[in-house]
Amino acid sequence: MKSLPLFRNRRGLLAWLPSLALFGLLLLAPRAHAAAAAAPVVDKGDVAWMLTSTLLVLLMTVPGLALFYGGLVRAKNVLSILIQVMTVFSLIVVLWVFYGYSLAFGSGNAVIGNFGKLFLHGVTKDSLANTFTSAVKLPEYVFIAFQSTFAGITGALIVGSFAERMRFGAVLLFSALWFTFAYLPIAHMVWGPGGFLAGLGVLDFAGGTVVHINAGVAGLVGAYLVGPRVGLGHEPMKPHNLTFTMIGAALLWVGWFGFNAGSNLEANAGAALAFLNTLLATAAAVLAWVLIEGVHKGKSSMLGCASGAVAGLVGITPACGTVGPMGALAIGALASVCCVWGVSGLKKILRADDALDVFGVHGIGGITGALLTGVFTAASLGGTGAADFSIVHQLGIQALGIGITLLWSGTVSLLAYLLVHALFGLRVGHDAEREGLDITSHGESAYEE
Amino acid sequence: MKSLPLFRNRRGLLAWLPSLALFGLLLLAPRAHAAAAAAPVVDKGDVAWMLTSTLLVLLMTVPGLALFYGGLVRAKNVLSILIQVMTVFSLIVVLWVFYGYSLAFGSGNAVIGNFGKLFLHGVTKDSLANTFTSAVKLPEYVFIAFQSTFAGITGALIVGSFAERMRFGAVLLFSALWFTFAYLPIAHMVWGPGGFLAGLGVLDFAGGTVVHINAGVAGLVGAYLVGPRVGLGHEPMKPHNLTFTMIGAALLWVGWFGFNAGSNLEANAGAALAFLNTLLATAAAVLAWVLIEGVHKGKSSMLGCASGAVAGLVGITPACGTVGPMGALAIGALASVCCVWGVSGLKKILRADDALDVFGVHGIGGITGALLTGVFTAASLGGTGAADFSIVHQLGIQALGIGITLLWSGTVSLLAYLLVHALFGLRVGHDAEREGLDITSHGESAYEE
Amino acid sequence: MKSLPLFRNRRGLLAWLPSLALFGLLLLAPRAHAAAAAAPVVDKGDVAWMLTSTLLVLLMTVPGLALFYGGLVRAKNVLSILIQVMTVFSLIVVLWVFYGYSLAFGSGNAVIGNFGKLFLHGVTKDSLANTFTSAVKLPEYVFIAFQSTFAGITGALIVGSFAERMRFGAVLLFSALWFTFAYLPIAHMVWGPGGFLAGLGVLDFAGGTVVHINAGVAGLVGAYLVGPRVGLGHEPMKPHNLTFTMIGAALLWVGWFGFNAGSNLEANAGAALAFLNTLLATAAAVLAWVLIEGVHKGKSSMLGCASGAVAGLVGITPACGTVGPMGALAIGALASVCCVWGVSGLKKILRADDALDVFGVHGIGGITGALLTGVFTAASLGGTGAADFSIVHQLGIQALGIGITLLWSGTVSLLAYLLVHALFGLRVGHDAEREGLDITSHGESAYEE
Amino acid sequence: MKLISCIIRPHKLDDVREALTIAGVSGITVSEVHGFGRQKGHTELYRGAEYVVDFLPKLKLEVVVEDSLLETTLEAVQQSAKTGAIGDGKIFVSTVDTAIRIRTGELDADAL
Amino acid sequence: MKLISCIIRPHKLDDVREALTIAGVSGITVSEVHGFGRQKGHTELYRGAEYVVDFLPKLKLEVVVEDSLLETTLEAVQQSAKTGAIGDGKIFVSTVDTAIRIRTGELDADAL
Amino acid sequence: MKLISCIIRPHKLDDVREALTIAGVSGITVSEVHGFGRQKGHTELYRGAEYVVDFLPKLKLEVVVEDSLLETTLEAVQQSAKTGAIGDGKIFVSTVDTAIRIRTGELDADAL
Ligand SMILES: Nc1ncnc2c1ncn2[C@@H]1O[C@H](COP(=O)(O)OP(=O)(O)O)[C@@H](O)[C@H]1O
Ligand SMILES: Nc1ncnc2c1ncn2[C@@H]1O[C@H](COP(=O)(O)OP(=O)(O)O)[C@@H](O)[C@H]1O
Ligand SMILES: Nc1ncnc2c1ncn2[C@@H]1O[C@H](COP(=O)(O)OP(=O)(O)O)[C@@H](O)[C@H]1O
Repeated sequence: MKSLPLFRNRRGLLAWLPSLALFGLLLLAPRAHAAAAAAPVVDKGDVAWMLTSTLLVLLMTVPGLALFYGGLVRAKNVLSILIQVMTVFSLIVVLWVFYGYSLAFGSGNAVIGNFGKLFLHGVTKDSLANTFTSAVKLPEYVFIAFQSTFAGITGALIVGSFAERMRFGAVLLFSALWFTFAYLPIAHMVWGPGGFLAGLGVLDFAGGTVVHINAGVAGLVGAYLVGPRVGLGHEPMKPHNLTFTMIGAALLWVGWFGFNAGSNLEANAGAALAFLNTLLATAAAVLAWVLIEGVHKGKSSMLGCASGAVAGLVGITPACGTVGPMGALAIGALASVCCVWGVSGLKKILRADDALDVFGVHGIGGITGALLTGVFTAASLGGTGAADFSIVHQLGIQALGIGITLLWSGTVSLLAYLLVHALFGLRVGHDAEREGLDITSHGESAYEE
Repeated sequence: MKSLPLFRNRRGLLAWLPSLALFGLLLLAPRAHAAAAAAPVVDKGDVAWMLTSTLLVLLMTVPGLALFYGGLVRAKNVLSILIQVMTVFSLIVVLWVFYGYSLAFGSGNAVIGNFGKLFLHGVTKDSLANTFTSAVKLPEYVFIAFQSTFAGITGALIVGSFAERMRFGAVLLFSALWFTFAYLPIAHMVWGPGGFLAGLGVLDFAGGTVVHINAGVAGLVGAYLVGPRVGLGHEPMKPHNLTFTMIGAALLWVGWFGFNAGSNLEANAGAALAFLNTLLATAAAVLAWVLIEGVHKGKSSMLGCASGAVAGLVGITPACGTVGPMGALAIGALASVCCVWGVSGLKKILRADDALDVFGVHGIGGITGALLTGVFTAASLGGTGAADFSIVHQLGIQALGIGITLLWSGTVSLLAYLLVHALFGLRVGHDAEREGLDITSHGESAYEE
Repeated sequence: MKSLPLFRNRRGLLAWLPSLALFGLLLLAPRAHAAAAAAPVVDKGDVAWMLTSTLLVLLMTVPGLALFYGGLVRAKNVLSILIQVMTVFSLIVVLWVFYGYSLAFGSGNAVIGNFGKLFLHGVTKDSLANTFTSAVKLPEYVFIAFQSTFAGITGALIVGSFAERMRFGAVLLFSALWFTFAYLPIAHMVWGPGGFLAGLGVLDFAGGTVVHINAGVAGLVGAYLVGPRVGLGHEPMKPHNLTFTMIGAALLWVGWFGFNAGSNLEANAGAALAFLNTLLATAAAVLAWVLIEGVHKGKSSMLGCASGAVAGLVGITPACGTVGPMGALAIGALASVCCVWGVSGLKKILRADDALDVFGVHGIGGITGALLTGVFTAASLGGTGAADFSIVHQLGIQALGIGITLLWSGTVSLLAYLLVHALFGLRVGHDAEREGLDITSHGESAYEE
Repeated sequence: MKLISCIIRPHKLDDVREALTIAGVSGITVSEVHGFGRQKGHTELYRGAEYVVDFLPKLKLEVVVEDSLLETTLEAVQQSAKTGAIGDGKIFVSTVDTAIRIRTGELDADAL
Repeated sequence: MKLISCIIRPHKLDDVREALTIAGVSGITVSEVHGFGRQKGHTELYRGAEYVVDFLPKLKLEVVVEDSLLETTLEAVQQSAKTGAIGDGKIFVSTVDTAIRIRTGELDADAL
Repeated sequence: MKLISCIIRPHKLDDVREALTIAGVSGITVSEVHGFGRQKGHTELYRGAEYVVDFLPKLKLEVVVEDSLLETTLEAVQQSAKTGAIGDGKIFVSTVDTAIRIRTGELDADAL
């Protein structure tokens, strides 16, 4: 989503002064003026689309992401992934209505919001939230629900990095800490009223920075701190069910339309553009990954095809509202190229056991997308950028946004992991890991033998 | 859904008399008046949302419920569950347009509708159905389709109780009987024009009574009458694929937004409230179940997490339109607490082999939710209840509604099972049950060996 | 979809001349007239529904169709099916925006469109597409995205015929050829401006001809040319995971509402009728298949239940917008009857190894539906046909449409397969087929052993 | 030492394990197998295609015992695995030359 | 009595079963196994991670026959399981001391 | 010839295979089995229902070797499969009368 005008009232108030004065003068014909100036409209088409979009983001998380990840781990750990994804999502959604929404979207300073809407204080059925079209509003409950799922899925993305070895309680505690000190400020900076990064002009339509880079770096730090899985490199750790992974990838694709086109907040041509771009970038990314593997290794894999889809989706996320369809194809294909490197070349360099390639796909894909948004938004490349849009300038801004996110989220993650480690320990025991988290942490096994 | 104003015309007509008189007087300015009074509006946003909601309820049933149940049975019986869920749903949907819709929503007496719309007689593309806002209408086809899926999923819920042992033909015959003599009257009493329970003031926004308590008790009676599974207690009967169960639970969550927010019949702030409540109650219920298991047994299970989600969804169903977000969190958490007891403590007391805990989750969760609706609807607790809302009074009404449903559905179920037993027998043979219903009843097996 | 008025301007322009003249005369009161005549309206409810419909068609393809097919093959070939479905879909979507859209929906001649919108040239956020209601428009991006998924799923349907033995590269090349020379012309002839078959009066609301018959015959020709699977008749080739097949069938059902009711292009009573018809036909088809198997073979199978659902969906596709609910029930049931024969009796006659019965279900179901559309559209049978609608006459037209599609698609398929065979070969080697395509073509296996 | 291989019905596993434990057997190794014999299989039908399935799911239990325990063990299995219907399965006994416990290197009787 | 253990290719099961039936064998027990031998495996690649898979899917058939039937049975398996390519598998023969039919308690030859 | 049956921990497969290859063994057949012994199992809980799982996943390796290779092979397995904790498994040795390579019909030592 673009920086949200929801509480953007401070300077706005000044801008309204002339109108208000005029309003005084026109008190003789008040009704006509009020109608012309501001009468907020809630369109049921928007509500229908935003409710649908919200449930699509839930669909992305459970069962989508849960299956995408769950299929990739060994059979003895699949339930641990499923419960982590579902519980982290649930936890964050609850924290969201407790304090998250207020801190992310309340008007505070450039870095964080305020405590005005703790526990949704003051929000009622009649409360309205802004969209990007002035006078077009949404019931605030819709906006709260939509945004809660963004926070929820971001937390859930991280668990892929330290999969198959982290303690369940540690996952939950880390998630709460990271959500509070990394997600909320960065969301505020990018989307909140008066947010620092929004002020700089960072383009991030649907959350490439806030969601993907943010989660990617948190995962990477976790992979380092939690350490590699027992037996890595000696024992086979092949995915236990790639059909599940494919279902997951497909549901991510389907649900991502809510994520991306929903971020437009209205069911209009803007949503349609974001929608088409999301479709095309993913298709191009699938073809690109399949082609690269086919050329390089002689065989194209289904896992590559599924990974390509996710890479394309991540890549187009920040760009989907501002680039054109041909730009979307390019971004999708290039995101695949970069992520292929992210999960192979770069992975070998980093030497972290980022088990399910959260950084390789979401981190790298997110960075690629954020940068390319600064390129393909240019009108000359089919984008919707204004006449004075400068690619070089925008690239600088995008890079700054990426850098700040990497730094902020990386630092918070580091401290959060260390704290959790000090309090309870991050990892399960060696034998428990061998036997599998399903039985040792959750007391059950996924499949009848 | 709240009691539907669709055919609520009898007393309404009297109330309209003054208007009609006025109308006669105002014939000189007919256009202005007509516009103000009644011009029915169909909003495409409502249609979009209600079509989406309808397919979401289908998604809840197949693949949602089918997988939730299917994963919980042994591998030799999974196909029998899948075919039962899909066929019962199909059967009821067809009976719905034959006579169900007319009997449930036709204006008859306080207990049942009429035969006026048998085979959808008289319904055309131009027919309109009421919403809760006067003058806002839906194409009647939308309302018929939406309601048909409610009836369908309710029938499908029951099969979980007598899973793994009942004859396929018996399942179908029982479902038809139960639909006709239990579902239709109770739906009419709660939602139909002039319905008895609606008249009492029972609050049941989306079907806690009609769907969940109703199905739960039918299942429980079935579990008693059909008897326990062969080998129960001696042989392991662990779920054959908990990943499928998790997919099912997740799709139930996703689809339930159609069920709950769709019951608002319009895409407005009311739907948004129901939506947010459904999201929050489920998240809270997931956390509660996970926490209870963690504290009591030292380990939180994925099946607990998934069961918590369903418990929360069931619990919030009657309440989602009238309580506030914090009330929803409380209801979700409490539904989990009660259902944990329902599937363990109570189950041991009841000693029925309710194989997939239909009563333990849908019955108990439904009762919990119905009662708490009478609590958290109070404005003092964040709900939307009127100033004169009395918790004690409403609790009495809710309890009456629950009691009548338990009694009615229980009696009809008992008679229906006995009739089917007398005609064809309820159970498959001992050896067939041992070998598994997939091969013996359906001539196929789910998995390549 | 009915023939689309999108570019239907040539004769239309003449028809507008009088209006235009009148317009000149009325210049004195221009505003009133403009409002009455043409002001194009984009309704957000339509946009919401069409975006939802588009993602539903994606859901049908991945994971829907992929799982429906994937569960039916042996475990050693499941990934090959999944990657084929996903890659073919992606390829066609990309080709669609390159030249497909322009050739299908550009106004060219009666057989094919033009090159005016190559690479979506000239399409912007402000471009509008027509619906079936004059003056009601959609953002053109919505229409492009919606239609791209139709093309994509049609190509993906075909792979079921030559499953488990065709080379991956050959699948892709064939798909591109077939899309270009069979899908595009037939789509243009049925739905495009000035299309030949539309001109004849062929009724095909949502694509029975363009999608299902078209894909069915391409599959059948493929099954002949690629030859039977190694070991057919000697070795067991039972489905490796019928639960996946059921998930797939269920998601096809859910997604098909986007396909059928989305083809109405507006969220109004027309969509509601198509929706209800799709629900009912499928329910009837499920019951019919289950009943036929139960009576003929003594056992009703889950695969039959799932196949019935697909048969019903295919059957109702061309009819869903013009028949009544009781007609839909009849069409669903009859489609099941014909498809039971298609996958057993006819299959034995044809002696082609159409591995997943693409012709038996989509071909036969499509033909059945196309013919019955000519019957149940009659007002006397509850349909929406005009007073002068003649069943006999319409049946002739429908048969002509079917015949032309069979011939055209069959011929193009034949040539395309032969070309691919000459260039690269169609089949993998004997040993590779034995070992399974997953390992030999894609270098991976679906399940941890 | 003797190796006792028993082919039994899957649902009898718990009964047999219990009987064996009482008989004094210290370890069992179980494999899932499919058996073909007098017990008839069934026919499966997938749309048009019919498969005759002759192989039925069984479990194979392998127990190595000292010679002295042989009789009791055989008796225990026979009692606990029997239903009296065709397909109850077989017991095959053969001779084991050596047994080693990997953990300790103990041999033969000590290894069991 | 002899226990004949045959490691064969999975797709040969039906042929072998038929040949064994003709040879007069009354029962077979089959297990899914993975074999390592001369036949080379393959490499699987999951994103960046490569696994060398040396173990190939095979079936193990176990048949207990009277000594008199040994030759015919061995012949039947060899004929029916052979493709001539590396990986066709092995037959191992060993001695069984006792056979018992659980259902009836019949012994040895009567138990087969 | 001797048949060496080894029950080992699943994650030791690669180590054991390597050790066997070095020891000169030319083929191995592996089955997934479940073992019951001293090593304690665990309890699983599914909503209200509790299951005690005594059987733990193990692998059974079967290797047929010439008598001359027996000692080295046993040594190799013991070394590579050992962790020192309860549940490392067992090795059972028995005698094989005949071995046949299906592909060629070669016998005994030549067949291995
Ligand atoms: N000769 C044999 N060799 C190996 N296994 C056998 C033999 N005969 C029977 N079996 C195994 O014993 C099982 C039961 O045998 P079956 O003939 O069906 O019934 P019963 O044991 O009652 O005679 C078979 O499924 C098969 O696994
Ligand atoms: N010495 C052995 N001990 C046990 N099993 C063996 C032995 N040698 C081979 N096998 C089994 O036989 C199978 C086939 O052996 P392989 O060497 O691949 O081909 P071939 O049988 O044609 O010589 C192997 O996969 C393995 O299961
Ligand atoms: N008497 C026996 N017969 C057959 N298998 C046995 C026997 N004893 C043990 N096993 C197998 O060996 C495995 C390991 O045995 P266990 O007693 O748990 O530990 P350890 O091998 O360290 O003594 C068991 O799981 C079982 O599969």
